[in-house]
Amino acid sequence: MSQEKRVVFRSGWLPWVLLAPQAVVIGAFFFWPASQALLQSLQQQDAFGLAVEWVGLDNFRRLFEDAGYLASFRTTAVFSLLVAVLGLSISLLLATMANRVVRGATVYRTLLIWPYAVAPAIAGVLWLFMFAPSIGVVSYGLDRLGFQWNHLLNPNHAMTLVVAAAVWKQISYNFLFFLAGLQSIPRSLLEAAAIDGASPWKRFWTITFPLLSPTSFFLLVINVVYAFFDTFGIIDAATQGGPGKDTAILVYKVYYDGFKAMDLGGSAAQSVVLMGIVILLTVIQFRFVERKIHY
Amino acid sequence: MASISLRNVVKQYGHGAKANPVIHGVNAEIQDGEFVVIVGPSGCGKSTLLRMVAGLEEISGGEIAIGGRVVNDVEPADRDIAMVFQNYALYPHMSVFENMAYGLKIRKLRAEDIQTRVDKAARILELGHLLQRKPRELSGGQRQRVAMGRAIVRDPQVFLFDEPLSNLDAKLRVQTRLEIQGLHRELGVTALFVTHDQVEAMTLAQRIIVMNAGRMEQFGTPEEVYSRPATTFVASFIGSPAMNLLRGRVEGDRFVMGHTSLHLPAPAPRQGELVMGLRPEHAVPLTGGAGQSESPHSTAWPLRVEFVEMLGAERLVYGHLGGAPHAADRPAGHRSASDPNAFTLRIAGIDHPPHPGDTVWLQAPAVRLHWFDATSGQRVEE
Amino acid sequence: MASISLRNVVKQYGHGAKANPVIHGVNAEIQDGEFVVIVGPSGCGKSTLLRMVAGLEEISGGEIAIGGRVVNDVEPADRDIAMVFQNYALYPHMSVFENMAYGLKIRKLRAEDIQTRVDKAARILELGHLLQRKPRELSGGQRQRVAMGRAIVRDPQVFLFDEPLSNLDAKLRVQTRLEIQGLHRELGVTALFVTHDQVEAMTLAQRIIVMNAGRMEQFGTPEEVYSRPATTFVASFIGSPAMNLLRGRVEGDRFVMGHTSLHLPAPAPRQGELVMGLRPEHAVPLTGGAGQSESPHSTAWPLRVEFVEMLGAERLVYGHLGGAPHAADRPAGHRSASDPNAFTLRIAGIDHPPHPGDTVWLQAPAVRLHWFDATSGQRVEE
Amino acid sequence: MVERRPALTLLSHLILVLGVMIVAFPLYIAFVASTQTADAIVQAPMPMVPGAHLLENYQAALTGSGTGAGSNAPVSRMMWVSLVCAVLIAVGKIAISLLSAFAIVYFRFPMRQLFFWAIFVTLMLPVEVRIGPTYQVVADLKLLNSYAGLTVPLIASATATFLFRQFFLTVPDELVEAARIDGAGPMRFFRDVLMPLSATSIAALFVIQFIYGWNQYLWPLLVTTDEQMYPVVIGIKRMISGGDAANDWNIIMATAVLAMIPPALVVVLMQRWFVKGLVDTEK
Amino acid sequence: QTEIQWWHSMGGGLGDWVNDLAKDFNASQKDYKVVPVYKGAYDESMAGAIAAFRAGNAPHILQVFEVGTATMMASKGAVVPVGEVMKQAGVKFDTGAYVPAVAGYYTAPNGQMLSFPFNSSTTVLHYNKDAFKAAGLDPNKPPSSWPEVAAAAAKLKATGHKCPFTTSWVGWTQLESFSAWHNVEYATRNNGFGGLDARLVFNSPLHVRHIENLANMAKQGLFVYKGRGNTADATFVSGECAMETGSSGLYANIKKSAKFSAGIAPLPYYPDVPGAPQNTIIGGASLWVMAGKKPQEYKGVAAFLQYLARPEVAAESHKRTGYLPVTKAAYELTEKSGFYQANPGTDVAVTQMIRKTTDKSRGVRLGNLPQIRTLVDEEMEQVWAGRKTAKQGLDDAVRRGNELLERFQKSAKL
Ligand SMILES: Nc1ncnc2c1ncn2[C@@H]1O[C@H](COP(=O)(O)OP(=O)(O)OP(=O)(O)O)[C@@H](O)[C@H]1O
Ligand SMILES: Nc1ncnc2c1ncn2[C@@H]1O[C@H](COP(=O)(O)OP(=O)(O)OP(=O)(O)O)[C@@H](O)[C@H]1O
Ligand SMILES: O=P(O)(O)OC[C@H](O)CO
Ligand SMILES: [Mg+2]
Ligand SMILES: [Mg+2]
Repeated sequence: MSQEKRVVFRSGWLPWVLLAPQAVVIGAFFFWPASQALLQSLQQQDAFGLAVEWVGLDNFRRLFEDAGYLASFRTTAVFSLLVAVLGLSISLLLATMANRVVRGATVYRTLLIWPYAVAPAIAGVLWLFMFAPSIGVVSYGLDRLGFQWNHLLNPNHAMTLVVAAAVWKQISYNFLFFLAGLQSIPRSLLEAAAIDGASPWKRFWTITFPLLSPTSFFLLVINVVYAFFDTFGIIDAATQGGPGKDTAILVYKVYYDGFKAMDLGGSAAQSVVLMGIVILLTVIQFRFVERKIHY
Repeated sequence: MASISLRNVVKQYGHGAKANPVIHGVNAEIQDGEFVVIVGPSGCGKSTLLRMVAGLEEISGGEIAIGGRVVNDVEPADRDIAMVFQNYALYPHMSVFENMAYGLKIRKLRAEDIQTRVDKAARILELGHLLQRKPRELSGGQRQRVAMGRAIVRDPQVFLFDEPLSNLDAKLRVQTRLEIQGLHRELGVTALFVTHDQVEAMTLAQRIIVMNAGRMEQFGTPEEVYSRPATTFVASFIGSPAMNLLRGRVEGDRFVMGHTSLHLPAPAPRQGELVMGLRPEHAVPLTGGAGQSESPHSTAWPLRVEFVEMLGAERLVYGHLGGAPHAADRPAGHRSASDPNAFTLRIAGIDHPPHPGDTVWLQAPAVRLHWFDATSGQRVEE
Repeated sequence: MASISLRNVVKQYGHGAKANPVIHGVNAEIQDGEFVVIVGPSGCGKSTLLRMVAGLEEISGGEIAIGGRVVNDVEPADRDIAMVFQNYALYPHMSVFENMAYGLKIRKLRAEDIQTRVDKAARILELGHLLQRKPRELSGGQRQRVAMGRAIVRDPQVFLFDEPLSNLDAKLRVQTRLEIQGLHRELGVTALFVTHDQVEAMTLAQRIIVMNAGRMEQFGTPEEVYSRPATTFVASFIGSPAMNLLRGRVEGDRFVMGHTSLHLPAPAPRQGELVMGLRPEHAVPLTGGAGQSESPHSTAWPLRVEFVEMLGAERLVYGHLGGAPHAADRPAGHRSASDPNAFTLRIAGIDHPPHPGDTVWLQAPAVRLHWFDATSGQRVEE
Repeated sequence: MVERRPALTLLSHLILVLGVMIVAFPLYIAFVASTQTADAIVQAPMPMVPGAHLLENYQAALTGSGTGAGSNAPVSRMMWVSLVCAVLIAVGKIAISLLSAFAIVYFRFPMRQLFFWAIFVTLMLPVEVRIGPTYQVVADLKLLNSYAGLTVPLIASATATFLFRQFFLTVPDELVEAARIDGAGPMRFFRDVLMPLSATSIAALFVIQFIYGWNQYLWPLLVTTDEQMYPVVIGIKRMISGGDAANDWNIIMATAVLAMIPPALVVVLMQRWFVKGLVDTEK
Repeated sequence: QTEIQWWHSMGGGLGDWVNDLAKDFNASQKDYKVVPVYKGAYDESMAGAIAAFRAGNAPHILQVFEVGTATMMASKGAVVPVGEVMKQAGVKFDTGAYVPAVAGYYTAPNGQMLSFPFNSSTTVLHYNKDAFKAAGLDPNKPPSSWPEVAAAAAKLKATGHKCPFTTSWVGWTQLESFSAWHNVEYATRNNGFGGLDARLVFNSPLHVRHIENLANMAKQGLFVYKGRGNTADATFVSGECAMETGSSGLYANIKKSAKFSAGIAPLPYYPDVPGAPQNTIIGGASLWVMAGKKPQEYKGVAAFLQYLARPEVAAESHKRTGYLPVTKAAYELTEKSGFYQANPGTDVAVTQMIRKTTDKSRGVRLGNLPQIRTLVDEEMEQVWAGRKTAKQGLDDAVRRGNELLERFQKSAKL
C-alpha cells in the first residue's frame, strides 16, 4: 500500500480547517495534560495542591527504590502475560474450531461475541459475584469439591480471579479477529498442504498459524495494552489490588497513589513511565505494521 | 507415473432438493505419461473434475482410478499426485526452498535427500539463485515456476494443473507454456491440465478433453478436435476467430439460409436442416474478385464486407454471406453472433485488403466444410 | 470536438537532485475527431502523458493545447475531457445511473436533462436494464461500458482512455474493442487511447504513437508502423510474434552473422554493421524444401527447426538460421531472445508441418526486409 | 474441508459448545440473580434457574427504588447518560477523525508530517496515564458534570484518525481522479465518494467507540459528582461499594444486565461490519 | 434557594438516615437546599473531594472519616473551621455543648473546633444471639475478653458455623482502638496529637501477641477475614458471621436488614494487661466545610449544622444509627427517653467512650492515616494468610507507615 496519494487537492486553507477540531481536542486534552503530567512528575505537592515544590528526579528515584513499585512491575508483567497468552490461545482455539465447522459458525460467533459488550468494571463485578467467598456460585461449587476458594487472602486465587475476568471479557474481540484472519487464508494453501501430505494438526502449525501471525501480533499488542490499562475496572471492582499488593498492576497503582494516596508527584512519575512503555509498544507495533508482510 | 481412469464420474453439490449436479458422468482413460488438457468455458466443471482426481472434492458417483488403484476414498496426501494451483498457492511465509521442501519434510525425508531433490528441481527450473527468496519477492513467472518446482520434487505419479497460466501476462504465458511442455517431455509424468483458453489447450495437449456444462463433448488429439470437431460446441469453442456456423437447409446441391442460397462445392452428407461449419481461415477469397459484383464461379459465395480489422500479419473481414440488406449501416460493435448469415473471413497478407461495402467472392473447399445435426449439434459424417 | 497539440511536452517527478524525468519532450498534433492510440511497454510514460492531457499531472515543460486553447493551468474539470480508467474507477456506492449522472449533477444540470442524457448513453451502450445496479453487480464488460457511459454523457471534446480493456478477458476484449471503434465512428470525438497491447493499438488506431522510455519513437498510421517501423524498437514491439531482428554485417550481397552468411535477395541500403529485420509471417518456406539439406535456390536461407507450435490455423516454427550446433538439444523453454541467429517462422495451414531437426529453406522477399542502423536503431532507407 | 474426519468435526462442536457455555455462564448467572429476591441470592447455593421476581427487580433498578447499600439513583437515568455519552464519543470521534484523516491523506501542506506524528503519538496512550492533569483541564474549563466533560477528553486520541488514514490510502487514486474530472471539489468528493465508501470502517469504529464510551469507568468516576450525570457503569459500582449493609445483588445484577443490553445489541447487530471494517483497513 | 452540596459515604440504612436528615432540613426552611451525594466509601469520597477541590469544584460539606482528620487539618487553605463558619453566619456556637471525647478529637491545639462531629462511632463487638443460642452459648453473656472470644468461636465452629468471628476495619479495631483500650501507644507524640513528627510504634509485644492470636484463630477457621474497610459488616448483617468487632454505627443496618436478634458488647480485651480496659477511641466521621464558597452558601451550611446539633435531631440520630450522641443534651435526652433500657447494648458505645481518657487513649491523629490503614490491611492480609508472622507483618507496616509519615511531615511543612 502506498503511503502517499498520487493526486492531491490543492488548497491553502482547507486542510487546516479540516484538522482544526482534531488539533484542538488533542491539544487541549492530550498534549497539554501529558505535558502537565511530565511537569508534575518533577514536583512534590500536598494533597490539596496548595503547596508545590520542585524536586527534580526525586519522584523517579523514589519510585525505583520502592520495592512495591518494582513488585507492581512484576505483577503487571505476570498479569499481562497471562491475560494475553490465555486470551489469545483460547480464542484462537475457538476461532479455529468455528472456522472448521462451517455449519453454525455464525451462531457460535453471535454467542461468543457478547462479553465484548460488557464493561470491565461490570465484568469485575460479575466475576466477583460468582467467586464471592460465601455466596458465589463458583466458590460454593469449589467448596463442595473440597477446594477452599479465598481470593481475599490467597494471592493466587486473586490473580486467577482478575485474569479470568479479564480474559473472559477479551475473548470475543480476539475471537472475531482470529476468525476473520482464518477466513482470509486462501483455501488453496491448505489444499496444497493437504496434497503435500500434512495432517490437520501439522497444517495448523506450519501453515495456518504462521499465516495468522499479522493478526496474532496485532492482537498481542492490543491485548497487552488492554491488560495494562483497560483492566483497571476489573481490578478495582474485584480485588482493589489485594491481597497485599498482589494484584495491583501499574495503572491501578497510578490511580491509587495519585487519587487515594494523594502522592501526585509519584503518580505523575508513574504516568511518565507508563507513557514510555506505551510509546515503546507503539513504535514496535508501527515498525511491524510498516514491514508487515502483505500476502 | 500412472494412468488415470475416470469411469462414469458424477459430481453434485448439495443433497436432495438442493442438489446441484455439475458433472454428469465423465468417462476417460488417460494413458501413462500422457499430457491431457481439459478445456471448456468458465463454470463447465473443469476444476471440479480435476479436484476430484486430486481428492479435494468428494466423488458423488462413479470411480476414479490412478495407476489402476481406485482412489475414491483415498486422502489427497496418499494419492501420490502433485497439483499446481491457479494462484500458485505458495506458502507465503516460507522461502522458495522451504516451499519446495515442505512436502518432503512432511514425508520425513532425510535432510540431504531433500537438499538433493530440491537442488535438482531448482536446476531444471532455473530457480537456483532464488531459493532463499520469499514468494512475494518473485515475479509472476518465477512464482509459477516455484509452484511447479514444488510439484516436481515430490516426484509424483500424476501432475495436476488448474489454470496455472491465467495469472501471467500474455508474453510470459507463451513462454511458460513452452517451459511446461519441455518439462513434460523431460519428466514424462502423466499430466492433467485445466484451462479455459483453447490456444493453450491446442499447443500443450497430446489429447484434449473438451467439456461443456458438465459433459465431455470430445476427447481427442488437438488435430482431431480442430479438424473434426464432434459437436457445434467444440467447433465454435476451438479455433479463433470461431468457426462460422451457418444454420440452414440442404436442398439438393444448395444450402439455403432464408433468402440466401449457396451452391455447395460437393454434396452434403444428407438433405434437410443442418448446420454448416467453415473456419474463417479456410474460406479462400478469389483473388481477382474484390469489388466484383458478379460471381466469377458457379460455387463461389458472395460476402458483403462490413468491416475489416487489421491484425498485423493478417486481417479479419467481417460481413454477411449473400449480403444482408440492413447490416451495413449498423455500427460494427453491434454485430451479434446470432446474426443468421454473418461470416468472418481471415486472410493473410496485407496487400489489397477489401473495403467495407465490397463484395468478396469466396470459395469453400469441400473438405473444409463441417456438417452438424441442427438439433443435437452432433457431427454428421457421410 | 477538438484537436490536441503536444508541444515539446516534458515531465519529471521530483525536483533537483531527486528529479526523475519520465517524458523527454513529446511533439504531436492530433486532429479533430481522430482516434490516436499511444502504445509502448510498461513504464514508458504512456499514462503520464495521458494524465497530463487530462490535467491530473502537472506539466513540467512545454505546452498542451486542446482545441487551440493552452490548458497547462486549467483544472481537469474545465478541460472538457472525459476519461476512462483501467480499473474503470466507478463509484462503488452509486448505481449505474448515479455513476453516469454524477458529473452532470455537479455541473448542476436540470434533472430532466440528466435523465435524457443518461438514457441516451445507456441506449447506445445497451445499459438500459442495468441502470439501477451497483458496479459490483456487473460483469467486467458491463463495468467497462458504464465507464464509457460516464464519459459519453458528458459530451466532451476529448475522450481519454487509459488501458480500458486490460481488465477484461480475451473474448470480451475483442468484443469491447469493436464497440469502442463503433462508438468512435458514431460520436466522432477526438480520442486518445493508451494501451501496451500492440494488437489493440493496431486494430483501434487511426494513428499510433509508439513510445519508449519517455520518447515518442514513431507517430503514424497502423499501416506505416507495421510496414515501415522507424526504429528497431518499433519493429520488435509491433507485430506478434515479434519481427526477427538479426544483427550482422553486410558484406557485398551477403549478410554475415558469426559463422552464418546469408545471400541477400537484393542489395542492402548500405554496407557494414546493420540490423536486418524480417517478420515471421513474411519469410516464405520453399514448399518442396522440408527435410532437404541442400539449398534449392541461391538466395534461400536454411532454418534448422527446433520446435513447432500449433496455434489452430497456423504454426510457429522456432529454429536457428544457418543451423546452430548445440541449440537442438536444449529444451524449448530455454530458448532466449538474445540468441544471435534465432529465427521464428509463421506458417499458415496445417498440412505437412516441419518437424524438429528438419531444415526448412526460406525465401526472404526483398521488399519485406527492413534495415536498421546497428547503433542508433534508426531505420535505414536507400 | 479438505478431508473427511467426522470425529474432528464433532470435537470442534464440542469445544465450541463448551466455549459458549463458559463464556455465557457469567451472563446467565447475572440474569438468574436478577430474577431472584435479595435473600434468595445470598443463600448458598443460589438458585440456578430464573426466579419470579424479574419484573419487580428491573422496575426497582430502573426507577431507583431499591433499598440496598450505596447509591439508589434510578438506572433509567444512568442508561440515558451512558447512551448519550457513548453516542457522543462515537460520533464525535468519527467526525473529527474523518476530517483530519482526509486532510492528511488528500492534501499537501506544511507540517503535514508533524501532524501525522502528533496524531500517531496519541494512538495508544489511554486517558488513564494522564488522568490527573486531564481532570484539571476539564475542571478549569468548567466541564465537570457535563456531557462535554464526560466525552470530549475521551475523543482526544487518534486511533480512528489512523484507521481512516489507512483506509483512505486503500481507496484507488482513480476515484479521486474520476471525481476531479467530473468536476467535484475536495468537500464534494469527501461527501459524495469518500464518506459512503468508508461506511464499513465507520460502522466498525462506531461499534468500538460506542463500547468504549459505554464502558468508561475511571473517567466518569472522576468527572461526575452529580448523580444525575452518572453513567450506568458507575452506578453499578456505587451500588456495591457501601459495605455496611448486604448488597442488593438482585438489583445490582438487574442493573448489570440492563447495562449490558445496549452495547451488546450494538455489537451483535453490527458484528459483520465490525470485523469487516477493521480487517479491511487495519490489515 | 441556595444549594448546599454534601458528599457522604453513608450506605444502606445509614444512607436512608442521611437522606432523611437532608429532607427534614429542607422541609424546615425555604432558603437552602441540602443535596446529599453518596460518593463511595470514606476513602473514595475523600479522594474524590480532594481532586474536586484541586479542580475548584469541591462540595460545601464533606464527610471525612476520622483518620482523614490530620490531612484535613494540615490543609489550612482548603477548609474553613466550623467555628468560623458559625461565627460568620452569626450562629451561636458553644463548643462546650459537645461531648468532649468527640469534640476533642476535632479540635485544634489552639482550641478551635475544625470540623463538625457528625457520626462518631466507636469499636464494639456485635454478636448474633440466635447463633449463640444454637451453639449452646448464653446469648446474654457475650465474651468480654479475647480468650473468651476464641472459646466462643470454637464452640460456634464446632456446631457448624462457617464464620464464627470476623472484623471490619482491621487497622481501627485491632490496632488503633486496641491500643487505646489497653492504654498502650499506637504512635509516639501522643498518637500524633503532639506534632507532625510522630512515628508508629504498634509493633510492641502486646500488639504482636494480639495479632498472633488472631492469626492463630484464622488458621483454625475461628476468625475469617472478610476484606478491607467495612466489607465484613455485610457478612454479619446477613448472619454469615456470628461475631464481629466493628463500628457501633452498624446498628442502623442491623436494625434495618438483620433477620436475627443481635447483641452489642464492649470491645474484648486482654484481662492480664494492666490498665485494660481503658477506653476505646473515636471512629466514624465528621463534617468539614470546604473553602472558597460564597458567604450566602456558608450561611446555609451553618444553618444546616445548627439543625444537626439540635438535641432532638441529634438524639434521634443517635438512636437510629448507633453513632454516639454529638451533644451532651442529646445524650441526656436519649437517656431520659428510656431508650437504653428498652434497647440493651445501645449504651455500650457511650459508656466505652465516656471513661476518662489518657494521652495514649485520646485517639490517633496522624497524617496519611488513610494510606497507613491501607498498608496495614495489606500487611495483615499477609499475616492472616500465613505468609508473614505477626511480628514481620507489624514491623513492615510500621516501617512503611513511618515512611508515609515522614513524607507527610515534609509536605505539610511546605
Ligand atoms: N462448493 C460448491 N458448491 C456448489 N456449487 C459449486 C461449488 N463449487 C463449484 N460449484 C459449481 O460447479 C460448477 C463447476 O465449477 P468449476 O469450478 O468446476 O468450473 P470451472 O470449469 O473450473 O470454471 P472456471 O473456468 O471458472 O474455473 C459451477 O457451476 C459452480 O458454480
Ligand atoms: N508519482 C510518480 N513519482 C515518480 N515517478 C513516477 C510517478 N508516477 C509514475 N512514475 C514513473 O514514471 C514512469 C512512467 O510511468 P507511467 O505510469 O506513465 O507508465 P506507463 O507507460 O503508463 O506504464 P504501464 O503500462 O505500466 O501503465 C515510470 O517509470 C514510473 O515509475
Ligand atoms: O463505620 P464508621 O462510620 O463507624 O467508621 C469506621 C472507622 O472509623 C472509619 O475510619
Ligand atoms: Mg476452475
Ligand atoms: Mg499506465
